[in-house]
Amino acid sequence: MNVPTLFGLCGAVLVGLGLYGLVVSPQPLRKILAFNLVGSGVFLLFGVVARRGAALGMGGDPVPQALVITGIVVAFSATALAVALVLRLHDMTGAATLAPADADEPPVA
Amino acid sequence: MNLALLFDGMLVVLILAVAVWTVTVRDSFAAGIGYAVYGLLLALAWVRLAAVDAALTEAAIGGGLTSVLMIRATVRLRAGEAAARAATPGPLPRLLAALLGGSVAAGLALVVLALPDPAPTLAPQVAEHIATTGLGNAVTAVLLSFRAIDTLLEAVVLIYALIAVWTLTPDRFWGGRPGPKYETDPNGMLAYLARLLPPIGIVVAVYVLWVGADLPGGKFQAGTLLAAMWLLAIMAGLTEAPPISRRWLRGVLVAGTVVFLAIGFAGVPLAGAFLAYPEGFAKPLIVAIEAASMLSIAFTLALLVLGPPERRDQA
Amino acid sequence: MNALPAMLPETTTAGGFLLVLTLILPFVGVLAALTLGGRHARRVAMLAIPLGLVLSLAIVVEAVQTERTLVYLLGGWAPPLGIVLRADGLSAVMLLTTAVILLAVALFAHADFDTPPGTREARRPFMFWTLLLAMWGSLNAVFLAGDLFTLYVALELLGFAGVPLVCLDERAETLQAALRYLLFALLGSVLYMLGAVLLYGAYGTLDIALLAGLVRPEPAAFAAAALMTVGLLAKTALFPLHLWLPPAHAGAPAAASAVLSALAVKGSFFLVIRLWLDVMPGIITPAAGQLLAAFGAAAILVGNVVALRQKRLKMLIAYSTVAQIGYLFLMFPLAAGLSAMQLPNDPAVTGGLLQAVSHATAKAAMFMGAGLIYATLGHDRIADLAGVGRQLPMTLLAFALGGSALVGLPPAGGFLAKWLLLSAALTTGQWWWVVVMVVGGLLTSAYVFIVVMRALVTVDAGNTPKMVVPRHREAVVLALASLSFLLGLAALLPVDIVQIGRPQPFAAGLP
Amino acid sequence: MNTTVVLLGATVGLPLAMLLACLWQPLRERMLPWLALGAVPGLFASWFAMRDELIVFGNAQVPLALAIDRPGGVLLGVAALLWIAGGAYAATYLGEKSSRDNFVVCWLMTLAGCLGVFVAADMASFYALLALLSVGTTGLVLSEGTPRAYRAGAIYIGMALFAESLILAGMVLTVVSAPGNSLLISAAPAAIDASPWRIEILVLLIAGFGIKAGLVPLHFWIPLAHGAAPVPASALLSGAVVKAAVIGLIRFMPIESAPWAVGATVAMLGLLGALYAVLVGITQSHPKTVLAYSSVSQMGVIVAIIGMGMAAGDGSARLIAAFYAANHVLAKGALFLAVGVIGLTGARRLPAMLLPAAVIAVGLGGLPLTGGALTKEVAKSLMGDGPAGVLATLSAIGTTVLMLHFVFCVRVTAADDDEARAPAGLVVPWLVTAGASIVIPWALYLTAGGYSLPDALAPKALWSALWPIAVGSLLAFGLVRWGGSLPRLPEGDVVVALDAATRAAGPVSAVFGRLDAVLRRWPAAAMSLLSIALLFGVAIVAGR
Amino acid sequence: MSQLLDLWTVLAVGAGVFFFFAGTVGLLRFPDTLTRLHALTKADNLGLGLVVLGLLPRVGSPLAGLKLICVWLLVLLASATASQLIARVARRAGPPA
Repeated sequence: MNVPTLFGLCGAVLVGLGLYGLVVSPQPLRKILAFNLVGSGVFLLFGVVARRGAALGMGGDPVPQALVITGIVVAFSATALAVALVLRLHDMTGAATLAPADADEPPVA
Repeated sequence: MNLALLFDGMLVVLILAVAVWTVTVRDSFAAGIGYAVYGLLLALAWVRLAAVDAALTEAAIGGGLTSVLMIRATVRLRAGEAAARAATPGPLPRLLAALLGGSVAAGLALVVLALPDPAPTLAPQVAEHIATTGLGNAVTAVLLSFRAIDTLLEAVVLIYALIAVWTLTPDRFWGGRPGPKYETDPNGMLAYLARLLPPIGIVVAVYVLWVGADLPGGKFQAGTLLAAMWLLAIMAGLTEAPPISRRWLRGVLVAGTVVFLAIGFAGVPLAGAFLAYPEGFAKPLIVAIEAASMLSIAFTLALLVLGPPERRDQA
Repeated sequence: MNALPAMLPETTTAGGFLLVLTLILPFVGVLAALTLGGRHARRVAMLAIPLGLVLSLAIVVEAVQTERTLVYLLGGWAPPLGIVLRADGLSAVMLLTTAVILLAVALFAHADFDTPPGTREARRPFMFWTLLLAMWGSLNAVFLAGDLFTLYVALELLGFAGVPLVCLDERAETLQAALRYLLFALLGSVLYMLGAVLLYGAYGTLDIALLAGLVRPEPAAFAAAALMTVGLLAKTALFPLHLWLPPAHAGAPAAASAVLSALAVKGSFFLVIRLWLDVMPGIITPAAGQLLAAFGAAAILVGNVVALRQKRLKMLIAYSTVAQIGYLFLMFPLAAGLSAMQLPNDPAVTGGLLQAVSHATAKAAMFMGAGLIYATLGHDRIADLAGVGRQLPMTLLAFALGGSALVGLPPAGGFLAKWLLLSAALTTGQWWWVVVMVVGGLLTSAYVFIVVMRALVTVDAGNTPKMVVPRHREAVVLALASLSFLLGLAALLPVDIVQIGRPQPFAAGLP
Repeated sequence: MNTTVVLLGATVGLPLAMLLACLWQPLRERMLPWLALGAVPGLFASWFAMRDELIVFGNAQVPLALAIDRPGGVLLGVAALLWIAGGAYAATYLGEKSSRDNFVVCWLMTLAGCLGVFVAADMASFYALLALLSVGTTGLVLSEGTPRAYRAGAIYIGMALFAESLILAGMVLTVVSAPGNSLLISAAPAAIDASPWRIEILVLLIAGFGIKAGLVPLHFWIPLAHGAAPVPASALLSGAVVKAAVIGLIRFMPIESAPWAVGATVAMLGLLGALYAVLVGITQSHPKTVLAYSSVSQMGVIVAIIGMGMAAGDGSARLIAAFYAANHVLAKGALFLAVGVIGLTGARRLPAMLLPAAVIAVGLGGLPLTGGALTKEVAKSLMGDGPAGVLATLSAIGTTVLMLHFVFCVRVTAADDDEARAPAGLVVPWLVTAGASIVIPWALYLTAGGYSLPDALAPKALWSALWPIAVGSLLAFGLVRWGGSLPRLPEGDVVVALDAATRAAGPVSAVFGRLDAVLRRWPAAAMSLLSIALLFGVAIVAGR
Repeated sequence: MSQLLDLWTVLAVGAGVFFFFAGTVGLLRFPDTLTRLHALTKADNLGLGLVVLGLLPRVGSPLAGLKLICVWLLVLLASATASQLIARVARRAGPPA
């Protein structure tokens, strides 16, 4: 049980936790938060993979670390868009829920 | 060595505890705060995994800007909180969801344990070719030379996100200024901080950018710092967010990507391939790209946090 | 350390630079549109899209001539360190389809999204043209990138371009539809990335060609295959993961829903093809193939039946998309079956891709037609479509041609696809997919028949159309529909474009 | 050689060209009088085109080819003649009806499909023309625009597409098992024999063509469609269009080497169907529906002839079936046109119009010296004296009863104003068709069949044709007196079951609707995503 | 000399940790926001200062030492401002619910 494996398990648990949050929490904001948890769990796995691939004096394999940085910025952009959407929906309807008003009368063009 | 393992173990337990609290707490505002703490703890974990670049990014973007977004949003949505919470699914679906999440986590854990022991790595290949980029920091070399297209697409992602956020503008406010109008007591505490901190922030940001070539750092981290400083000044009411229809603002937003593309295409005649750097000129070109990108990223991130325009442009 | 196979390192082929231009052109378009702003956005789009069509045609010609996959090493670095742009037969066909459909949508939407004379820049038109270029850029990236993580970023680009298109009209239900689409797509892409990290952890590279050689049956590969597949299914809205598609595609403006339904869905479907046929042929078991196609069959059944229940035309077409997406996934067990029998799997692959292209062109035409009907009548209730036959004859003909292409009547592309898939199903003895295809065809013909009949009802000339639609817009819709109707003649082509660069399964020493 | 290329090409090409011309509005309005012209190249092709000459249009991958063999030539000739007469008839019948444009477009589609099917030599173009035929026919059935027409059209397109799916599956199986995956129809019978899925292909093709031919119990769409279509259209539907299934069976079925059981079942199905159709036909009152049931009955006999051929392994069944079908094309076409003509003639001229109609009608039952008698005579050699022969004579008697019942029904529909005269534009094409239905079977009998005049006129042959007519007429008069007591069956008899099924489909589709609504709620969708991920994991791990 | 520095580090860091512990106890035990703010800012900042001073000798170059002190000063600045703002919000919102 070395350091990378420990953080690997931590990443796996974070992913499971985030997925639980994504499925269960009704408010969209909490879902966005849960999505960020899952994202950070996956990036932690990238970090673990990088750490396991450490060689030639580098702290870890630089390629997954580069992917993590790109991933974090993508996740942030997604969060920003999602939050903007939730706020706009809240301003428009006074409530930000995902359940459609009534499932049978969906929107029209 | 098991002392370090003990510390890591405590850190992991702390991270998981904060994460569980963030998911299960009833009040969304508390969850936002919880996520900020979680982000900073995660930055510690990245340091323990010897990925300081990632730690910087996680602390700046994950812990910092994302938490700002979440806290601002949860405050604005506090009114509908109780109603929304009523729609929480009953115990059975929650149990089922926990079961599903748990089994995915267990599967992942098994796979992580079963990863091949001599872990395959590209570190030797990077070490072998890093000389051509003239950079000391391997991660920046990967980001800007070996996998340059990822970083180019990364900058484009930010612009797409900004376009998408601006699409949500109400028609009457198009061309207006993003975010609400912040008025605070001009000689209050926040204004004082907003006058004192930005200069330091800018110096640190430029330092982080410059050092990124050889030591952990880089344009994303520097850009985030600049964005934070600008947001602080805006929230303290010292300056105002620019109207989105200004031509100069659009120019700054696309500057980083344009420079990146220009240098990339310049590589075709000079270095034989798109996104290749001519012999010996790699480092100055990369630093030029990083500088231009830092500005664009700073403006884009700040505007993403401020959201779509919410008021007309009383110039 | 498992030595990376000493495959001969790929080198940039002759037409390689075309790939770079095709990838970068839309992004430059987006940047130009954003900076110039206002009225120029449409001009940039109208300039870039034809140019892109020329580029994709050049790629197809180059691929057909050299009969080899076009490759471009970015930055001069070969994988696993660098990233490669690849365009084999599959990508070339999809690039061309994307360019053709976008040209048609641009011509169709030219009048709809026009900056009003008074204002310097209006939100709706400016954003539509920028997002159209953005969608195009992301699709080109999906079809060209050779690295799984670059494909992840391309998928995110696709999501960021698609979501605002859904809520371009800023009504409460479209905003909600966009939010559901974004959140579910994010859930999908995070699972995809999870699979990617496991692959990197086990094999040290994310390049598709290298992975194909390295992947062995072990836990990391199993988990990666399952997670990435399901992540992509969420983004492709295969039944039962289709919660976001109907409101999103029906709520968006006509031109936008045409692009979303025809192209956005195909991006992630294309990645499933890459994953199942290029990266993981050894890992994917026949049981997994049957499971995937079973979801496809469920999609066909439920999607079509619920489409028959819809009262609005755009909702009907959206549910028809849900059903047709199911149809696309029937090719996987057939391809696996053929490979298992040591036969070349090109009937299934060519049939599947042809079904995708035929659906893309037909669905784009139908959505644009629905848009014209909505503009003319002021509503799109199927029950009172009377008079459309007289006021919009070309649109109704386009709708009928598109519908018959979906049903699979000759000489439509759908027919050729059905013929190839049927022959694959029957040679591999999987007869139950034949039953699914037949039932799917009948159900599809049911709602196409209902809509065309309702529209053909002649009504007294009393009702004046809300807006007279100019002829050239109908002509564009009819041109696209007849293209999908005549796609079956592609069988006459000397070379089977889709098979260019596809590894022959038994040649690659399939375990 | 090039005359054949030109003629066969024009047979399909001219109607398609006229169809494309209809895209342009002014041309579409003036197309009606030219409808008859569409079938002329088909007629010349049947006379002058070289038999069994393969003309390939496509390339190596997809050899789109046209060819004409002896049965195809016979059917093409009579069908083209009926199309010309029908075209002329339709020109005056439609006049300035509002739905003229739709009618013209659908007429040309059906014309191109119908004649094309007779000359198609490869499966791809055969299936394409069959589909074009179905779509065009649906348009013709719907052209009246009444709710009855909608129901008939909906049922027609549903059954047609279902039949074509079966035929497509059968064809794909044949191509897959053919050497070198050749698409040529001429290679089909051999490929079917050699194929490992021989029985499946036979079942699929017979079921598919059976539905198109109106084999009982899947015949219910014929009375609905032919009843609802306008007169010229139903003349062509009942006459020429239904024969597409006949040419399909003739060309695809390996008659020489088919297993006995398959042939026998087909024959029994055909003959029993023929009897059933007659029994239901006499309960109908609408003249066009009666004729439609007669078509079902006659098609049953034709399919039975092919069935008996397969049972006996006798290749001549192809030509006999084609000859029988050719006679039916002209006779049935003439009778349908007669319905239109009689509907417009007053009491004074009624006998003059009714007489030829009655002669042709009874001729169908086998009246000596008419085409019907000749066909029955030729068919007797195949039917033999066993149960098939008995059933064949019974169906002849039944047909006579049905035809006389038709004459009585159509007499009722005559115009009230005594002086009314049907316009020449209707009467002339009708009379031409009537004349042809007498002359052409004789011509074919003497030339194609190779029989001599005395065989036909031999007293024994005359008597064996006469007594079923006599018995039939006696029964018909009995029917007129006690007909009232017969139960009134709804049109399309078996279709009542279909209506019940559609009513039951309502709640089932509601269940699907609710399932879709439940699955589209967020928790359900997210959980199904995760469970599908686990399912795939298990499938990939366990399925090794 | 190195023992003296080691002793200094252990003492200073130990004191720092004690003040952190005191701050945390204050956070948990104190009744309302204002008093909690009081505990947090005072105790934790002092604790951090002591830890920084304790670590100064162990740091390699004087530049790194300077960075440590900068970190402390920035935390001081940030926590001072933050606590004032939270205090104003707490006072304006009235007694905690």
